[in-house]
Amino acid sequence: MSTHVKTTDQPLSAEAALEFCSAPGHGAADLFIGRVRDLNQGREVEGVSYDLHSVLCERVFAEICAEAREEWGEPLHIWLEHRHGRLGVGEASVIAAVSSPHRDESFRACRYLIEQMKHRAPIWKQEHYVDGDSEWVQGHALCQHG
Amino acid sequence: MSTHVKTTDQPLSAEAALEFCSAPGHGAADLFIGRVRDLNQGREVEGVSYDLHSVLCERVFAEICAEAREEWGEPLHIWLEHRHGRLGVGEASVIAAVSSPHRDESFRACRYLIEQMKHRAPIWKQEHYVDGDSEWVQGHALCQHG
Amino acid sequence: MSQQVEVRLFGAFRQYSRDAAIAVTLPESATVTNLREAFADALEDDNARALLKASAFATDEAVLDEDDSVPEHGRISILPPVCGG
Amino acid sequence: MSQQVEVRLFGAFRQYSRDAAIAVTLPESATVTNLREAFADALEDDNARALLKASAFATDEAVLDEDDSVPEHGRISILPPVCGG
Repeated sequence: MSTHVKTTDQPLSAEAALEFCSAPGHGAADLFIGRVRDLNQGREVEGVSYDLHSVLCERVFAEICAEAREEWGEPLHIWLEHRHGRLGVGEASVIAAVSSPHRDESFRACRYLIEQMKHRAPIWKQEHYVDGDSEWVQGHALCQHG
Repeated sequence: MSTHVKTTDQPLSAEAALEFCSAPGHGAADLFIGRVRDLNQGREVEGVSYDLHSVLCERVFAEICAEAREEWGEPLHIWLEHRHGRLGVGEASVIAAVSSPHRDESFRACRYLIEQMKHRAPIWKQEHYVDGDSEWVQGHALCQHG
Repeated sequence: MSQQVEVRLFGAFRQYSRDAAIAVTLPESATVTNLREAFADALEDDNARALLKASAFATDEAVLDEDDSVPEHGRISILPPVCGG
Repeated sequence: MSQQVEVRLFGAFRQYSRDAAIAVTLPESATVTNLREAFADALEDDNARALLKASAFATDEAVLDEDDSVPEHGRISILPPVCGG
Protein backbone atom coordinates (compact mmCIF):
# COMPACT_ATOMS: atom_id res chain seq x y z
CA MET A 1 0.00 0.00 0.00
CA SER A 2 1.20 3.47 -0.79
CA THR A 3 -0.20 6.87 -1.54
CA HIS A 4 1.20 9.64 -3.69
CA VAL A 5 -0.33 13.12 -3.74
CA LYS A 6 1.13 16.22 -5.32
CA THR A 7 0.39 19.59 -6.85
CA THR A 8 2.80 20.77 -9.48
CA ASP A 9 3.26 23.31 -12.25
CA GLN A 10 4.93 20.65 -14.41
CA PRO A 11 3.17 18.42 -16.98
CA LEU A 12 1.51 15.37 -15.41
CA SER A 13 2.63 11.88 -16.31
CA ALA A 14 0.13 9.06 -16.74
CA GLU A 15 3.05 6.71 -17.16
CA ALA A 16 4.43 7.61 -13.73
CA ALA A 17 0.98 7.13 -12.20
CA LEU A 18 0.58 3.69 -13.74
CA GLU A 19 4.05 2.64 -12.70
CA PHE A 20 3.32 3.74 -9.15
CA CYS A 21 -0.07 2.02 -9.19
CA SER A 22 1.13 -1.51 -9.75
CA ALA A 23 2.12 -4.47 -7.59
CA PRO A 24 2.60 -8.18 -8.14
CA GLY A 25 -0.64 -8.82 -6.27
CA HIS A 26 -2.63 -6.19 -8.16
CA GLY A 27 -4.58 -7.45 -11.15
CA ALA A 28 -6.24 -4.12 -11.87
CA ALA A 29 -5.49 -0.43 -12.25
CA ASP A 30 -7.78 2.41 -13.21
CA LEU A 31 -6.55 5.82 -14.25
CA PHE A 32 -8.48 9.00 -14.87
CA ILE A 33 -7.24 12.07 -16.72
CA GLY A 34 -8.97 15.42 -16.69
CA ARG A 35 -7.98 17.59 -19.62
CA VAL A 36 -8.64 21.16 -20.72
CA ARG A 37 -11.56 21.29 -23.16
CA ASP A 38 -11.90 23.63 -26.11
CA LEU A 39 -15.49 24.52 -25.28
CA ASN A 40 -17.28 25.31 -22.04
CA GLN A 41 -20.92 26.27 -21.94
CA GLY A 42 -20.78 27.28 -25.55
CA ARG A 43 -17.70 29.48 -25.28
CA GLU A 44 -14.51 28.69 -27.17
CA VAL A 45 -11.71 28.13 -24.70
CA GLU A 46 -8.07 28.73 -25.56
CA GLY A 47 -6.59 27.75 -22.21
CA VAL A 48 -7.21 27.54 -18.49
CA SER A 49 -5.20 28.92 -15.58
CA TYR A 50 -5.38 26.76 -12.49
CA ASP A 51 -4.83 28.34 -9.12
CA LEU A 52 -4.57 26.24 -5.98
CA HIS A 53 -3.67 26.41 -2.31
CA SER A 54 -0.88 23.93 -2.47
CA VAL A 55 -0.42 22.99 1.20
CA LEU A 56 -4.10 22.67 1.94
CA CYS A 57 -4.70 20.95 -1.38
CA GLU A 58 -2.19 18.21 -0.71
CA ARG A 59 -3.68 17.81 2.75
CA VAL A 60 -7.17 17.38 1.29
CA PHE A 61 -5.80 14.96 -1.31
CA ALA A 62 -4.22 12.88 1.45
CA GLU A 63 -7.52 12.82 3.38
CA ILE A 64 -9.42 11.70 0.30
CA CYS A 65 -6.90 8.96 -0.39
CA ALA A 66 -7.10 7.78 3.23
CA GLU A 67 -10.88 7.59 2.93
CA ALA A 68 -10.59 5.56 -0.27
CA ARG A 69 -8.18 3.18 1.41
CA GLU A 70 -10.54 2.84 4.37
CA GLU A 71 -13.43 2.04 2.06
CA TRP A 72 -11.81 -0.16 -0.59
CA GLY A 73 -8.96 -1.82 1.22
CA GLU A 74 -5.54 -1.41 2.67
CA PRO A 75 -3.54 -2.79 -0.25
CA LEU A 76 -4.57 -0.03 -2.69
CA HIS A 77 -1.91 2.00 -4.39
CA ILE A 78 -3.26 5.51 -4.89
CA TRP A 79 -2.05 8.43 -6.98
CA LEU A 80 -3.55 11.92 -7.12
CA GLU A 81 -1.86 14.86 -8.81
CA HIS A 82 -3.21 18.22 -9.92
CA ARG A 83 -1.40 20.72 -12.05
CA HIS A 84 -1.47 24.49 -11.67
CA GLY A 85 -0.48 27.37 -13.91
CA ARG A 86 -1.70 28.01 -17.43
CA LEU A 87 -2.63 25.00 -19.54
CA GLY A 88 -3.59 24.77 -23.19
CA VAL A 89 -6.47 22.76 -24.65
CA GLY A 90 -5.83 19.02 -24.31
CA GLU A 91 -3.31 19.32 -21.47
CA ALA A 92 -3.91 17.22 -18.37
CA SER A 93 -5.00 19.16 -15.29
CA VAL A 94 -5.49 16.15 -13.01
CA ILE A 95 -4.55 12.49 -12.90
CA ALA A 96 -6.00 10.02 -10.43
CA ALA A 97 -5.01 6.37 -10.42
CA VAL A 98 -5.61 3.34 -8.23
CA SER A 99 -4.42 -0.23 -8.37
CA SER A 100 -5.93 -3.13 -6.44
CA PRO A 101 -6.09 -6.92 -6.42
CA HIS A 102 -9.45 -6.90 -8.26
CA ARG A 103 -11.00 -4.40 -10.63
CA ASP A 104 -14.07 -3.23 -8.75
CA GLU A 105 -11.99 -1.48 -6.09
CA SER A 106 -9.83 0.29 -8.64
CA PHE A 107 -12.79 1.68 -10.55
CA ARG A 108 -14.68 2.78 -7.47
CA ALA A 109 -11.75 4.27 -5.62
CA CYS A 110 -10.52 6.16 -8.68
CA ARG A 111 -13.95 7.65 -9.24
CA TYR A 112 -14.14 8.59 -5.57
CA LEU A 113 -10.84 10.46 -5.77
CA ILE A 114 -12.03 12.59 -8.65
CA GLU A 115 -15.49 13.34 -7.29
CA GLN A 116 -14.18 14.31 -3.87
CA MET A 117 -11.32 16.31 -5.31
CA LYS A 118 -13.76 18.34 -7.37
CA HIS A 119 -15.86 19.14 -4.33
CA ARG A 120 -13.28 19.59 -1.61
CA ALA A 121 -9.88 20.57 -2.97
CA PRO A 122 -8.98 24.28 -2.94
CA ILE A 123 -8.49 24.63 -6.67
CA TRP A 124 -9.82 27.31 -8.99
CA LYS A 125 -9.82 27.78 -12.69
CA GLN A 126 -9.86 30.80 -14.89
CA GLU A 127 -10.88 30.16 -18.46
CA HIS A 128 -9.28 32.14 -21.25
CA TYR A 129 -11.55 32.47 -24.24
CA VAL A 130 -10.65 32.74 -27.88
CA ASP A 131 -12.35 36.15 -27.94
CA GLY A 132 -9.74 37.47 -25.50
CA ASP A 133 -11.97 37.46 -22.44
CA SER A 134 -11.16 35.57 -19.24
CA GLU A 135 -13.37 34.37 -16.43
CA TRP A 136 -13.05 32.54 -13.12
CA VAL A 137 -15.33 29.53 -13.29
CA GLN A 138 -18.02 29.33 -10.64
CA GLY A 139 -17.59 26.46 -8.24
CA HIS A 140 -18.84 24.74 -5.11
CA ALA A 141 -18.68 26.57 -1.78
CA LEU A 142 -16.25 24.87 0.60
CA CYS A 143 -17.49 23.74 3.95
CA GLN A 144 -15.48 22.55 6.87
CA HIS A 145 -14.81 18.88 6.33
CA GLY A 146 -13.26 16.28 8.58
CA MET B 1 -15.59 9.59 -32.58
CA SER B 2 -13.36 6.64 -33.25
CA THR B 3 -12.91 3.08 -32.10
CA HIS B 4 -9.76 1.00 -31.93
CA VAL B 5 -9.88 -2.74 -31.16
CA LYS B 6 -7.03 -5.19 -31.45
CA THR B 7 -5.59 -8.45 -30.23
CA THR B 8 -1.84 -8.74 -30.28
CA ASP B 9 1.08 -10.76 -28.96
CA GLN B 10 3.06 -7.57 -28.39
CA PRO B 11 3.19 -5.58 -25.11
CA LEU B 12 0.25 -3.22 -24.68
CA SER B 13 0.78 0.53 -24.49
CA ALA B 14 -1.24 2.69 -22.09
CA GLU B 15 0.38 5.71 -23.66
CA ALA B 16 -0.96 4.81 -27.09
CA ALA B 17 -4.42 4.25 -25.62
CA LEU B 18 -4.43 7.64 -23.91
CA GLU B 19 -3.18 9.38 -27.02
CA PHE B 20 -5.93 7.75 -29.04
CA CYS B 21 -8.52 8.60 -26.39
CA SER B 22 -8.22 12.35 -26.50
CA ALA B 23 -9.83 15.20 -28.38
CA PRO B 24 -10.04 18.97 -27.96
CA GLY B 25 -13.66 18.57 -26.85
CA HIS B 26 -12.96 15.74 -24.40
CA GLY B 27 -12.39 16.81 -20.82
CA ALA B 28 -12.14 13.27 -19.48
CA ALA B 29 -10.47 9.96 -20.16
CA ASP B 30 -10.57 6.76 -18.16
CA LEU B 31 -8.18 3.88 -18.70
CA PHE B 32 -8.22 0.41 -17.22
CA ILE B 33 -5.33 -2.04 -17.17
CA GLY B 34 -5.65 -5.69 -16.30
CA ARG B 35 -2.36 -7.24 -15.23
CA VAL B 36 -1.13 -10.72 -14.37
CA ARG B 37 -1.26 -11.32 -10.61
CA ASP B 38 1.22 -13.35 -8.60
CA LEU B 39 -1.50 -15.19 -6.70
CA ASN B 40 -4.79 -16.73 -7.73
CA GLN B 41 -7.02 -18.55 -5.29
CA GLY B 42 -4.07 -19.12 -3.01
CA ARG B 43 -1.71 -20.49 -5.65
CA GLU B 44 1.52 -18.75 -6.54
CA VAL B 45 1.46 -17.77 -10.20
CA GLU B 46 4.58 -17.37 -12.29
CA GLY B 47 2.91 -16.41 -15.54
CA VAL B 48 -0.23 -16.75 -17.63
CA SER B 49 -0.66 -17.91 -21.22
CA TYR B 50 -3.54 -16.20 -22.99
CA ASP B 51 -5.21 -17.93 -25.89
CA LEU B 52 -7.81 -16.19 -27.99
CA HIS B 53 -9.81 -16.51 -31.18
CA SER B 54 -8.48 -13.42 -32.80
CA VAL B 55 -11.04 -12.80 -35.57
CA LEU B 56 -14.05 -13.46 -33.39
CA CYS B 57 -12.50 -11.60 -30.49
CA GLU B 58 -12.01 -8.42 -32.47
CA ARG B 59 -15.55 -8.77 -33.75
CA VAL B 60 -16.88 -9.06 -30.20
CA PHE B 61 -14.72 -6.12 -29.12
CA ALA B 62 -16.18 -4.02 -31.93
CA GLU B 63 -19.72 -4.98 -30.89
CA ILE B 64 -19.04 -4.05 -27.28
CA CYS B 65 -17.57 -0.70 -28.33
CA ALA B 66 -20.59 -0.02 -30.55
CA GLU B 67 -22.88 -0.73 -27.61
CA ALA B 68 -20.90 1.64 -25.39
CA ARG B 69 -21.12 4.34 -28.03
CA GLU B 70 -24.86 3.77 -28.34
CA GLU B 71 -25.29 4.08 -24.59
CA TRP B 72 -22.88 6.87 -23.68
CA GLY B 73 -22.74 8.97 -26.79
CA GLU B 74 -21.47 9.30 -30.29
CA PRO B 75 -18.40 11.40 -29.55
CA LEU B 76 -16.63 8.76 -27.42
CA HIS B 77 -13.17 7.63 -28.38
CA ILE B 78 -12.85 3.99 -27.45
CA TRP B 79 -9.82 1.70 -27.19
CA LEU B 80 -9.84 -2.02 -26.39
CA GLU B 81 -6.79 -4.26 -26.77
CA HIS B 82 -6.06 -7.71 -25.40
CA ARG B 83 -2.75 -9.44 -25.50
CA HIS B 84 -2.13 -13.13 -26.12
CA GLY B 85 0.83 -15.42 -25.59
CA ARG B 86 2.71 -15.98 -22.37
CA LEU B 87 2.88 -13.06 -19.91
CA GLY B 88 4.83 -12.69 -16.70
CA VAL B 89 3.49 -11.31 -13.42
CA GLY B 90 2.75 -7.59 -13.70
CA GLU B 91 2.43 -7.56 -17.47
CA ALA B 92 -0.71 -6.02 -18.96
CA SER B 93 -3.14 -8.47 -20.51
CA VAL B 94 -5.84 -5.96 -21.39
CA ILE B 95 -6.20 -2.20 -21.76
CA ALA B 96 -9.53 -0.44 -22.16
CA ALA B 97 -9.80 3.32 -22.47
CA VAL B 98 -12.49 5.85 -23.24
CA SER B 99 -12.52 9.60 -23.60
CA SER B 100 -15.59 11.80 -23.55
CA PRO B 101 -16.64 15.41 -23.04
CA HIS B 102 -17.52 14.76 -19.37
CA ARG B 103 -16.21 12.22 -16.88
CA ASP B 104 -19.27 10.15 -16.11
CA GLU B 105 -19.39 8.70 -19.62
CA SER B 106 -15.71 7.79 -19.60
CA PHE B 107 -15.93 5.92 -16.32
CA ARG B 108 -19.11 4.06 -17.20
CA ALA B 109 -18.15 3.16 -20.73
CA CYS B 110 -14.67 1.97 -19.71
CA ARG B 111 -16.15 -0.26 -17.03
CA TYR B 112 -18.66 -1.61 -19.52
CA LEU B 113 -15.92 -2.57 -21.97
CA ILE B 114 -14.10 -4.61 -19.34
CA GLU B 115 -17.15 -6.33 -17.89
CA GLN B 116 -18.50 -7.28 -21.29
CA MET B 117 -15.11 -8.36 -22.56
CA LYS B 118 -14.73 -10.71 -19.60
CA HIS B 119 -18.11 -12.32 -20.29
CA ARG B 120 -18.26 -12.39 -24.05
CA ALA B 121 -14.83 -12.35 -25.63
CA PRO B 122 -13.35 -15.70 -26.73
CA ILE B 123 -10.26 -15.54 -24.53
CA TRP B 124 -8.81 -18.21 -22.28
CA LYS B 125 -6.03 -18.25 -19.79
CA GLN B 126 -3.73 -20.94 -18.57
CA GLU B 127 -2.00 -20.19 -15.32
CA HIS B 128 1.54 -21.40 -14.76
CA TYR B 129 2.28 -21.96 -11.10
CA VAL B 130 5.56 -21.61 -9.27
CA ASP B 131 5.33 -25.30 -8.38
CA GLY B 132 5.59 -26.19 -12.08
CA ASP B 133 1.95 -27.07 -12.58
CA SER B 134 -0.28 -25.38 -15.16
CA GLU B 135 -4.03 -25.08 -15.38
CA TRP B 136 -6.65 -23.61 -17.68
CA VAL B 137 -8.76 -21.25 -15.61
CA GLN B 138 -12.46 -22.01 -15.50
CA GLY B 139 -14.61 -19.36 -17.12
CA HIS B 140 -18.11 -18.37 -18.19
CA ALA B 141 -19.91 -20.43 -20.79
CA LEU B 142 -20.45 -18.45 -24.00
CA CYS B 143 -23.96 -18.07 -25.31
CA GLN B 144 -25.02 -16.71 -28.63
CA HIS B 145 -25.10 -12.98 -28.35
CA GLY B 146 -26.43 -10.31 -30.67
CA MET C 1 -23.15 -36.73 -49.41
CA SER C 2 -21.13 -36.02 -46.32
CA GLN C 3 -18.83 -33.18 -45.43
CA GLN C 4 -15.72 -33.03 -43.39
CA VAL C 5 -15.52 -30.23 -40.85
CA GLU C 6 -12.36 -29.22 -39.13
CA VAL C 7 -13.04 -27.85 -35.67
CA ARG C 8 -10.40 -25.48 -34.33
CA LEU C 9 -9.51 -25.93 -30.67
CA PHE C 10 -8.98 -23.17 -28.12
CA GLY C 11 -8.13 -22.93 -24.45
CA ALA C 12 -8.40 -26.16 -22.50
CA PHE C 13 -9.30 -28.09 -25.69
CA ARG C 14 -5.83 -27.52 -27.07
CA GLN C 15 -4.41 -30.29 -24.91
CA TYR C 16 -6.50 -32.87 -26.76
CA SER C 17 -4.82 -32.49 -30.14
CA ARG C 18 -1.41 -31.45 -31.34
CA ASP C 19 -2.91 -29.87 -34.43
CA ALA C 20 -5.17 -27.46 -32.52
CA ALA C 21 -7.96 -28.97 -34.60
CA ILE C 22 -10.09 -32.11 -34.77
CA ALA C 23 -11.78 -33.22 -38.00
CA VAL C 24 -15.26 -34.74 -37.91
CA THR C 25 -17.46 -36.10 -40.69
CA LEU C 26 -21.04 -34.85 -40.88
CA PRO C 27 -23.99 -35.48 -43.20
CA GLU C 28 -24.90 -32.62 -45.47
CA SER C 29 -27.17 -29.96 -43.91
CA ALA C 30 -26.12 -31.00 -40.44
CA THR C 31 -27.06 -28.86 -37.48
CA VAL C 32 -24.83 -27.76 -34.64
CA THR C 33 -26.44 -30.49 -32.53
CA ASN C 34 -25.18 -33.08 -35.05
CA LEU C 35 -21.78 -31.45 -34.97
CA ARG C 36 -21.72 -31.57 -31.20
CA GLU C 37 -22.48 -35.30 -31.22
CA ALA C 38 -19.87 -36.09 -33.83
CA PHE C 39 -17.32 -33.99 -32.02
CA ALA C 40 -18.08 -35.74 -28.72
CA ASP C 41 -17.47 -39.08 -30.44
CA ALA C 42 -14.14 -37.86 -31.72
CA LEU C 43 -12.98 -36.92 -28.23
CA GLU C 44 -11.29 -39.75 -26.36
CA ASP C 45 -11.19 -38.08 -22.97
CA ASP C 46 -14.02 -37.86 -20.42
CA ASN C 47 -12.81 -34.48 -19.18
CA ALA C 48 -12.91 -33.21 -22.72
CA ARG C 49 -16.49 -34.43 -23.11
CA ALA C 50 -17.45 -32.71 -19.86
CA LEU C 51 -15.82 -29.50 -21.08
CA LEU C 52 -17.72 -29.79 -24.35
CA LYS C 53 -21.03 -29.56 -22.48
CA ALA C 54 -20.14 -26.01 -21.36
CA SER C 55 -18.67 -25.03 -24.72
CA ALA C 56 -20.06 -23.30 -27.78
CA PHE C 57 -19.43 -23.76 -31.49
CA ALA C 58 -18.73 -20.67 -33.51
CA THR C 59 -17.83 -19.44 -36.93
CA ASP C 60 -15.44 -16.54 -37.37
CA GLU C 61 -18.53 -14.34 -37.35
CA ALA C 62 -20.60 -15.49 -34.39
CA VAL C 63 -21.36 -18.10 -31.78
CA LEU C 64 -23.79 -20.68 -33.18
CA ASP C 65 -27.11 -21.88 -31.77
CA GLU C 66 -27.78 -25.58 -31.48
CA ASP C 67 -30.45 -25.33 -34.19
CA ASP C 68 -28.24 -23.51 -36.66
CA SER C 69 -27.00 -25.32 -39.73
CA VAL C 70 -23.29 -25.98 -39.88
CA PRO C 71 -22.09 -23.63 -42.59
CA GLU C 72 -20.54 -25.50 -45.51
CA HIS C 73 -17.69 -23.14 -45.89
CA GLY C 74 -15.97 -21.13 -43.24
CA ARG C 75 -14.05 -22.18 -40.21
CA ILE C 76 -15.68 -23.74 -37.18
CA SER C 77 -14.26 -23.39 -33.68
CA ILE C 78 -15.13 -24.90 -30.34
CA LEU C 79 -15.04 -22.29 -27.58
CA PRO C 80 -14.76 -23.44 -23.97
CA PRO C 81 -15.97 -21.13 -21.17
CA VAL C 82 -14.15 -17.81 -21.45
CA CYS C 83 -12.17 -15.80 -18.94
CA GLY C 84 -10.41 -12.90 -20.59
CA GLY C 85 -8.58 -10.08 -18.88
CA MET D 1 -4.22 44.63 21.90
CA SER D 2 -4.96 44.11 18.27
CA GLN D 3 -3.43 41.83 15.70
CA GLN D 4 -2.83 42.20 12.01
CA VAL D 5 -3.83 39.30 9.86
CA GLU D 6 -2.76 38.89 6.28
CA VAL D 7 -5.35 37.05 4.27
CA ARG D 8 -4.00 35.26 1.22
CA LEU D 9 -6.15 35.50 -1.89
CA PHE D 10 -6.98 32.70 -4.30
CA GLY D 11 -8.99 32.27 -7.46
CA ALA D 12 -11.36 35.11 -8.27
CA PHE D 13 -10.13 37.10 -5.25
CA ARG D 14 -6.76 37.54 -6.86
CA GLN D 15 -8.05 40.31 -9.09
CA TYR D 16 -8.71 42.50 -6.06
CA SER D 17 -5.10 42.92 -4.97
CA ARG D 18 -1.77 42.88 -6.71
CA ASP D 19 -0.12 41.35 -3.66
CA ALA D 20 -2.35 38.27 -3.60
CA ALA D 21 -3.06 39.25 -0.01
CA ILE D 22 -5.13 41.76 1.96
CA ALA D 23 -4.20 42.76 5.52
CA VAL D 24 -6.88 43.37 8.13
CA THR D 25 -6.68 44.44 11.77
CA LEU D 26 -8.55 42.39 14.35
CA PRO D 27 -8.97 42.50 18.11
CA GLU D 28 -7.20 39.76 20.02
CA SER D 29 -9.14 36.50 20.33
CA ALA D 30 -11.23 37.40 17.31
CA THR D 31 -13.44 34.78 15.70
CA VAL D 32 -13.74 33.96 12.05
CA THR D 33 -16.98 35.95 12.01
CA ASN D 34 -15.00 39.02 13.13
CA LEU D 35 -12.43 38.28 10.46
CA ARG D 36 -15.14 38.00 7.83
CA GLU D 37 -16.55 41.41 8.78
CA ALA D 38 -13.16 43.09 8.79
CA PHE D 39 -12.27 41.50 5.48
CA ALA D 40 -15.57 42.64 3.93
CA ASP D 41 -14.78 46.21 5.03
CA ALA D 42 -11.37 45.97 3.39
CA LEU D 43 -12.88 44.99 0.06
CA GLU D 44 -13.85 47.89 -2.15
CA ASP D 45 -15.82 45.96 -4.70
CA ASP D 46 -19.44 44.77 -4.46
CA ASN D 47 -18.70 41.67 -6.54
CA ALA D 48 -15.89 40.83 -4.16
CA ARG D 49 -18.26 41.16 -1.20
CA ALA D 50 -20.78 38.91 -2.93
CA LEU D 51 -18.05 36.36 -3.59
CA LEU D 52 -17.01 36.53 0.05
CA LYS D 53 -20.44 35.26 1.11
CA ALA D 54 -19.79 31.96 -0.67
CA SER D 55 -16.18 31.75 0.48
CA ALA D 56 -14.46 30.07 3.40
CA PHE D 57 -11.49 31.07 5.55
CA ALA D 58 -8.83 28.46 6.11
CA THR D 59 -5.47 27.89 7.70
CA ASP D 60 -2.89 25.71 5.99
CA GLU D 61 -4.39 22.83 7.95
CA ALA D 62 -8.13 23.13 7.55
CA VAL D 63 -11.15 25.16 6.55
CA LEU D 64 -12.37 27.21 9.52
CA ASP D 65 -15.83 27.39 11.04
CA GLU D 66 -17.41 30.77 11.72
CA ASP D 67 -17.13 30.18 15.49
CA ASP D 68 -13.46 29.22 15.41
CA SER D 69 -10.90 31.62 16.82
CA VAL D 70 -8.56 33.19 14.34
CA PRO D 71 -5.23 31.50 15.07
CA GLU D 72 -2.57 34.01 16.15
CA HIS D 73 0.13 32.43 14.13
CA GLY D 74 -0.14 30.63 10.87
CA ARG D 75 -1.35 31.79 7.52
CA ILE D 76 -4.97 32.57 6.77
CA SER D 77 -6.46 32.22 3.30
CA ILE D 78 -9.80 33.09 1.79
CA LEU D 79 -11.08 30.30 -0.44
CA PRO D 80 -13.78 31.10 -2.99
CA PRO D 81 -16.01 28.28 -4.28
CA VAL D 82 -13.80 25.57 -5.75
CA CYS D 83 -13.80 23.83 -9.12
CA GLY D 84 -10.78 21.62 -9.57
CA GLY D 85 -10.07 19.17 -12.37
